[in-house]
Amino acid sequence: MPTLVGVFDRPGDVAETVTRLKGRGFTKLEVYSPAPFEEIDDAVDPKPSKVRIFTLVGGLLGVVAGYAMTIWMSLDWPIVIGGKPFASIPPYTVIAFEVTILFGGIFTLLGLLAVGGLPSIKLGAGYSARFSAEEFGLVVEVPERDVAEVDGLLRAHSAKEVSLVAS
Amino acid sequence: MTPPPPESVAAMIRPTPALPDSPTNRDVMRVFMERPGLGWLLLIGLCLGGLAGGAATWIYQIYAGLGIAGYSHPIFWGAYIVTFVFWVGIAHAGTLISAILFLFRAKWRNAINRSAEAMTIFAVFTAQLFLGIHVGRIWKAYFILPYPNQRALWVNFKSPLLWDTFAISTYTLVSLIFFYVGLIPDLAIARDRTTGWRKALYGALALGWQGTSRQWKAHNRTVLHLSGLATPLVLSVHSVVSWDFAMALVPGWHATIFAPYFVAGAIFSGFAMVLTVMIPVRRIFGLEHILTDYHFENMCRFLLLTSCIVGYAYGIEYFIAWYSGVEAEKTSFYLRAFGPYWISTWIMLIFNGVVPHLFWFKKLRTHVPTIFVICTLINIGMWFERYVIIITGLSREFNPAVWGHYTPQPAELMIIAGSFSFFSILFLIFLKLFPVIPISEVKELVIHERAHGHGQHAEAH
Amino acid sequence: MPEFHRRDFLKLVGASAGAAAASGCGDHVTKLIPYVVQPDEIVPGIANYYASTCQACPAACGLHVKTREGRPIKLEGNPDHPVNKGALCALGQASIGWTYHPDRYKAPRKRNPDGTYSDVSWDEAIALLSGEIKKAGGRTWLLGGETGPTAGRWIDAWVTAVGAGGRVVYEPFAPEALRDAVTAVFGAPGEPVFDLSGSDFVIDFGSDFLESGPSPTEHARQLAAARDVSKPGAHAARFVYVGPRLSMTASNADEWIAARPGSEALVALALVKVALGANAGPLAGLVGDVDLAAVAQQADVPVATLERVGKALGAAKAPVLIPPGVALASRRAASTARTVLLANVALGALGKTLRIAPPREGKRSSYRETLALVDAMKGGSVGVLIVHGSNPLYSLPPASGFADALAKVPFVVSLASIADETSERANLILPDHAPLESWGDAESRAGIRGVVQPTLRPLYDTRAAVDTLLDVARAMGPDVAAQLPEGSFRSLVEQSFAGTDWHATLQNGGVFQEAAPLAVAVAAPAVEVAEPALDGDGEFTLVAASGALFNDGRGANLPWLQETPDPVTKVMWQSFAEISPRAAEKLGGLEFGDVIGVATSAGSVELPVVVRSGVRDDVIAISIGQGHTVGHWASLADGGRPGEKRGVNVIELLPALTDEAGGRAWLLAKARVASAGRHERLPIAQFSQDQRGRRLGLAVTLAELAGGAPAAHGATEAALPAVAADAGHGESAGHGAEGGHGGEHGHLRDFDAAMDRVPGGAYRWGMSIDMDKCTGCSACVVACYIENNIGIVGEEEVRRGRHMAWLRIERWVGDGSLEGGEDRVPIIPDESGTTVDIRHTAMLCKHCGAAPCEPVCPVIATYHNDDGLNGMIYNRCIGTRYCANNCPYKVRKYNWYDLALTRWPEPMRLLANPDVTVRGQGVMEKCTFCVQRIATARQVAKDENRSIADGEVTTACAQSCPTSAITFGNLVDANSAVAKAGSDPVRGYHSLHELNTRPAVTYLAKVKRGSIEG
Amino acid sequence: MACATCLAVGLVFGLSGPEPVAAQAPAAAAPSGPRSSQKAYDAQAAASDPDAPGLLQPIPFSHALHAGEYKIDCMYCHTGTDQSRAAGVPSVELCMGCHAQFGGDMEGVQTLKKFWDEQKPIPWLQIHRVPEHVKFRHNRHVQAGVECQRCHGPVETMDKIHLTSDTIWWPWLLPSKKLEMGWCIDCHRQNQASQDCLTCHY
Repeated sequence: MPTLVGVFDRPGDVAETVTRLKGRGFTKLEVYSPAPFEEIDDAVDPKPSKVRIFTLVGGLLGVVAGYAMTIWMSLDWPIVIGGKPFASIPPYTVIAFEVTILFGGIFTLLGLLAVGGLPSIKLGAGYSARFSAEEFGLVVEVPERDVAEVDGLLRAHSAKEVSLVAS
Repeated sequence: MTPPPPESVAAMIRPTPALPDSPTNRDVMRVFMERPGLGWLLLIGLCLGGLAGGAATWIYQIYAGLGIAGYSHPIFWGAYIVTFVFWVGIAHAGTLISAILFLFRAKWRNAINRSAEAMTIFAVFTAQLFLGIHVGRIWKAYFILPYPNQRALWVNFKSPLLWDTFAISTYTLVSLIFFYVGLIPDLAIARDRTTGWRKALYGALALGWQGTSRQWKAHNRTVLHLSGLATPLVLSVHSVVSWDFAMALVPGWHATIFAPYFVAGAIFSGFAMVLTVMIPVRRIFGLEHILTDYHFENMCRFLLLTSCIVGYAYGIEYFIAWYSGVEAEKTSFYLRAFGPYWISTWIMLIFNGVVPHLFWFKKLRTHVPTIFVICTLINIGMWFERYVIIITGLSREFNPAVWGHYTPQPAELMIIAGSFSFFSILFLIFLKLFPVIPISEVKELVIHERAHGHGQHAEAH
Repeated sequence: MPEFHRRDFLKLVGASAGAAAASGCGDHVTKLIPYVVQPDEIVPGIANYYASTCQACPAACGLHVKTREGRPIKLEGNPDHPVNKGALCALGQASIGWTYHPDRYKAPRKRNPDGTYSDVSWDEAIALLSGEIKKAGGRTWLLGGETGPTAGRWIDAWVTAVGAGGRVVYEPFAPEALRDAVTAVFGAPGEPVFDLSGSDFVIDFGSDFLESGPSPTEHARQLAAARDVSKPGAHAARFVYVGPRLSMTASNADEWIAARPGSEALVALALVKVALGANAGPLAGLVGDVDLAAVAQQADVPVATLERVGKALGAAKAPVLIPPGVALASRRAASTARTVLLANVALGALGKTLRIAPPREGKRSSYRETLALVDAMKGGSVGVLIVHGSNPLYSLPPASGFADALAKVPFVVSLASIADETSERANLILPDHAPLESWGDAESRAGIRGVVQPTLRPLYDTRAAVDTLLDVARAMGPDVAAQLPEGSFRSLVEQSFAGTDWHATLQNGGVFQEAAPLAVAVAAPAVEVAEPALDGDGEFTLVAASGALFNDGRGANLPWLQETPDPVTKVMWQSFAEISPRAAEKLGGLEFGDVIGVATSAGSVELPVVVRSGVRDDVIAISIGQGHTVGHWASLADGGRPGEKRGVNVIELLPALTDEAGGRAWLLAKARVASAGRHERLPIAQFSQDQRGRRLGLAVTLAELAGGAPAAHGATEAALPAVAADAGHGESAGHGAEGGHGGEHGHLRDFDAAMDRVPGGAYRWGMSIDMDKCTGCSACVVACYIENNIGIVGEEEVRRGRHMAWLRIERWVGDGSLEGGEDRVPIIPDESGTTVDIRHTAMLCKHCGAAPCEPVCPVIATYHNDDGLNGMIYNRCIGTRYCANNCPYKVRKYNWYDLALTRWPEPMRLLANPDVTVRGQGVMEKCTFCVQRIATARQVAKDENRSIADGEVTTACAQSCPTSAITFGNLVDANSAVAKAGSDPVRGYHSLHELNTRPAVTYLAKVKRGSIEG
Repeated sequence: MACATCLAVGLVFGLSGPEPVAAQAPAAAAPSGPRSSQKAYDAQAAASDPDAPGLLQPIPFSHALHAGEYKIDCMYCHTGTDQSRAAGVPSVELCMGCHAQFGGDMEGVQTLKKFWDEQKPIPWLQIHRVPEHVKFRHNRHVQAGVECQRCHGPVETMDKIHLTSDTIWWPWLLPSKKLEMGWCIDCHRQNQASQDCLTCHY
């Protein structure tokens, strides 16, 4: 299936084009953008990103791991220290807190890699260095017959250029 | 719609023209793409010398024993722990700027947060060096890790030093993640514009980032969550570092104000260090238009705020000592100001509590050389603050029979100088390897501006 | 390349981070070396004890020498010996060092014409010496220290047999004035024995009997018994010290009368006049013409004081007055001694607190004879001089000209076992065995004869002194040999105990039947009291104080004595001059450590100054003992500068004059003092003697003691945690682990933090320290050093406060004030008041129940075990030193360098106690309540499956303490000595109680008896 | 370094008697007595086999022969093991007690006699060793009825003493080899023996 690549200057236009294209049923599209713009991302995929779940899972795992480690290790070989109980909770809370954040951070990174599809070796179709400069690239896969229509549509939304990438 | 004629389709397929690159890309990449200048090489040489001296002294100290440092009974902690807390304190500015200010949506932080985060990581690495330098038997220091071992022996989780181990290693890891996640888009930019070993390096590090919307959405969410996690982390790490002292019953240490006092001190010295480093970098690499005086003014406001907090803490410590009616506390604090270490106490009070109040005047807040001088004084003052807390606290304790005195020895000064060299080397290498300003964040503002109202180019960001 | 230790390898590995590579190399194979012939009494790992007698000073205390695998490792007092009853002083504990001292002579040596020394065989040396003696004939002289009765008898016999010129017995600290006074007052020679235990009023005229008197350990015990307030109904004796300097002995007095030095006789007469008035018995004549005002003016003592103390002296039932000792032996020493003896008689002390024992056997020469011998040497009429058991080149004043006299003697022979100034100038050295390798006997007093038996085979090719002399005699031909017995000195000693069962004597350590005191009548001699003349000019009077640790300088080459802080000023390793603040002001605002030049008619020295108000304004006091040019640790040899003096030798400032009876005089010289304009950092152990009113060294007055209210620990403090067994202490704070975990090792147990033990646990080891009995003599400090292999760090490290003492004596002057501490100058508060209020607090690890050091250690290197001990596990410690910061008592010490005992010069390593780990570099260490002794006792108890009985285990410090101020035991056992002592409601308190560390050490406050009321 | 009891043993022979009791060394008699049994020769050969596990000792002494075959009780040679912390290493005199009469024809015994004639100790190589910071008490274990084989392995079957392996596995999947701390702790836990650090480290 042929792939059309539209080059835009303003994020607003890209967002409109994406909503329009999706409205017309062309859902296999992707936007390359040099900088983060919420309106584009929401247009492409309104659902909140799944990274949240990773962080939550990481945090909970951290709490459990923190307390489990400290209490289990203290009770495996209980040694009287400073007249304090073997497994005294207040000091262990500090460690549980730190481990929570540690696991939270690590799982968030994993979330980014998982959700963001990183690390990916091959670059996506239509990606070019200009999209890491200051221009936006809208890549949409259209059946043979709709190429012209989409091409027109892109140009209508002030796409600076539209080019066809070998499918 | 009939398909366009094949030649027009073929016409569409043409090599992307070499468009004029984004000015932001060009400016920032020029910093690390240029061949290192003579100044850079000279500085790196100097620092390598300092590092070599420090490392050699450290190895000799491991062999000969901690006796070569100035420790005496009862002062068991000295300049090494002071410098450890100093470096951990500096490390907190980076996370604060990138995390807390991100949560506050303070857009002005975009230009400065990358270098601040870099400084965080290098400061934490330097700080961790001091754990190895300060400890008596480094060849057995692995005992402090709760690793499963054949002896079925674990560690004492009630000890503040162990909280330190967890806190600082977590802090190092989360800062690294935070720094790296922020760097990925810029690495992709660099990957697309470099060749040879740099392309391989940046390509590998960028993990194939293409800036697709899915990736940006995940990236935004990640940065948001990391900021959400890093903010409490910053506050907790320096609280844990302060509990190394607050958990002890040494008069002058055993106070509940220590956690906020240390956190404010950390942010205070962290901001000062960021300014101290970024002012020359801005001057050398001509980044005035990105790192504007507006940024520096905002940071000076922050310095003013934290100076007030730290000044308050000094005052409240003396009040509580008097108010508590415990003679040991009163004597400890009285002798802190008028005892054998009065010089360092007064340096602390003046440099941290008085000098920063010059920032009330806008004229001074925007006069960069003044900012540089005041920030340097602040950092000196903060080093002495930890020096005062630790040394005077230990030297005048409960038992007057064993009051003691401490003088830093050449070995300690050499190793501390080595630590500054270590920090500078890492920062210099960072300057020549990675973008010192977050290109994608700055570009976000630039594109946003251009999209909405041509022209107010200079002022906006 | 110094010997490469395994620890160095580990450190290098750590340093070069080549840890991974290192694990590859092969295992370090050690060897198991068996005995060829295993002596039946030696079981490796189990200690043997041999009874012997200490030869460090004439007191001759009984010893139990603890040996492991055939080598002595610790000296302990012999409980059956009447003089020390199981205790031992600091010098006695450290004297074990002479056995393994690096300066020991290893074989006979001959000095070649060019001054170098070469080894020579025994036979050659004996032949050479016998030839020389034959040649010199009557011009052969012996100069030596006091020996045991048997050795003395046979040396005298040797002198006559070989036709030598004679023998002079020279002891620097011999109490000659007192001996002469006894002969004069009682008409017959005898040894005056002052028994303080029965006394209720003790006046010490500067004899410092707790430091270097005739029997310091015995007198300490007796003084403590006389003043013991813990026993109900015991009368608390009053103790007044008359002397120019507040010495360690004076620090334990109730009142200090700072009389001008030399005026002691006058003060004594004045007191007797007030006390007895007309009926002053033998002193009636003298007392008659005593005018109180004149005495007050001449002795610089207020008249009111004389009357007040005199009246109290009159009221006393069993007073005792002790005549001046070494420091105040002036040119009128004999008459002063007579006056004080007559005062004792007048006050009825004879037969009660003073008895005259028959003289001990053995020759004792007077100082005049020594000076005569020196003149003879100068005149060239001495051909052969044999020196044994003394170091005259150091201890005789240079003014006597002994140095060039020695040069004029053609053939000097030294029988010393350790190199000292005199033996290094000898032509021939025939080394004697070390004390612990020798046979012999020693007599403390008539009838108390201790046996000296070797506890190891001699380390080197040495011979007993008497054996050497006997061999020389035999080599001189049959006629000389015939006059002397065949056998070895050992057989002579055995024969000297002929009347007793030899094996029983060996086992008990001697024969202890004290002879009955002489029935003496007072011969009322003529006594003429006059102000002693002082040589030279100058505004200060030089007082040569006799140190508690070095005695007459013999202890200076023992590292433990050098590193033990001076009991009064707490200075270590160096000499210092003590002057009063007013004198310091006059000399230009001198401060602690400023160097001054002290010049007398005989010589001049430069040394740093210690400014303290415990000295009269017109007196400058310098301790005897330092200033050696020869000897490891004694001189600067251990600092790499052999031949240079460590500190100054005060004897160089003294002219060679005697008192009117020919005894040696020490209080002789006026001194000109001037600032030398430079400063020296004096190594000091205690920065401030001002406790700032903190709860460290407390004292209760007699009224509070009588009142019974818990005076010592004040109102706010909760009652002392009932140390007795399960008295319970409110809701036990302990709570076991919530969730039972892991069935198989179900050793989770409740822990009762308040009572600091596991309920039902058998032990909580604890200690109670009675500060009223502690005299500050530091015997416990030295005992702890040797028992626990504590490292000596040397002068430079001590300057940085890095000495490793697990137990230190803190000297507090009164409750303290809030001034001071602004600068780095050590603080000695004003101690010049008439009432003395000095408290000695032994500060050691308290093994606290809620120990602040335990929760802060990240690697559980220090924890609390079920017996209440705070364990310090050296191999687990990584050296973060946080525990030391968190200990409020600062009793934890850190190994900054690898100065372990095993790195000392050979063969000192053999002294190491094999039961105690020698700590390497980088680990913390602290008092362990002698856990190795507890462990040994537990083995015995477990074998007989019973718990350790009270008193079965005692710590090295408690065992060595002359006044048994330290009691150690199991606090859980309600009727253990420590539980009873510790729960004294009035005086018992915990140090720094408001920190709630729940220590296992309970202090009993000192009793402030206040000045003497009329 | 401190508990160099094994090293220091014997270096300094402390005697309370005046002269060292040096029993007269029996003249190096010709190999007297009957020729040793073949079992003895096999044992000696096995004990001096360099390939067998364990270190080559100065004298090829076979425990299998002495303890296994002749059933000599451990305490006969290792005296003091039930009273003292250190296990007694037999003195040369103890070996000569028997071998003065027989075994002279064997090469190992001749080496023994050479040591005896020169009055020199036999430098045995230590096989079972705990680090210097551990104070292992033989007497407590012997009194508690732990038999020697528990730690030293089946000595009565060994011609050359060697460290047999007896590894325990902790629940966190880490092994602890024989004579390592974990191994001792595991045994202490099973037998309710003390786990107080001061029991072995002080």
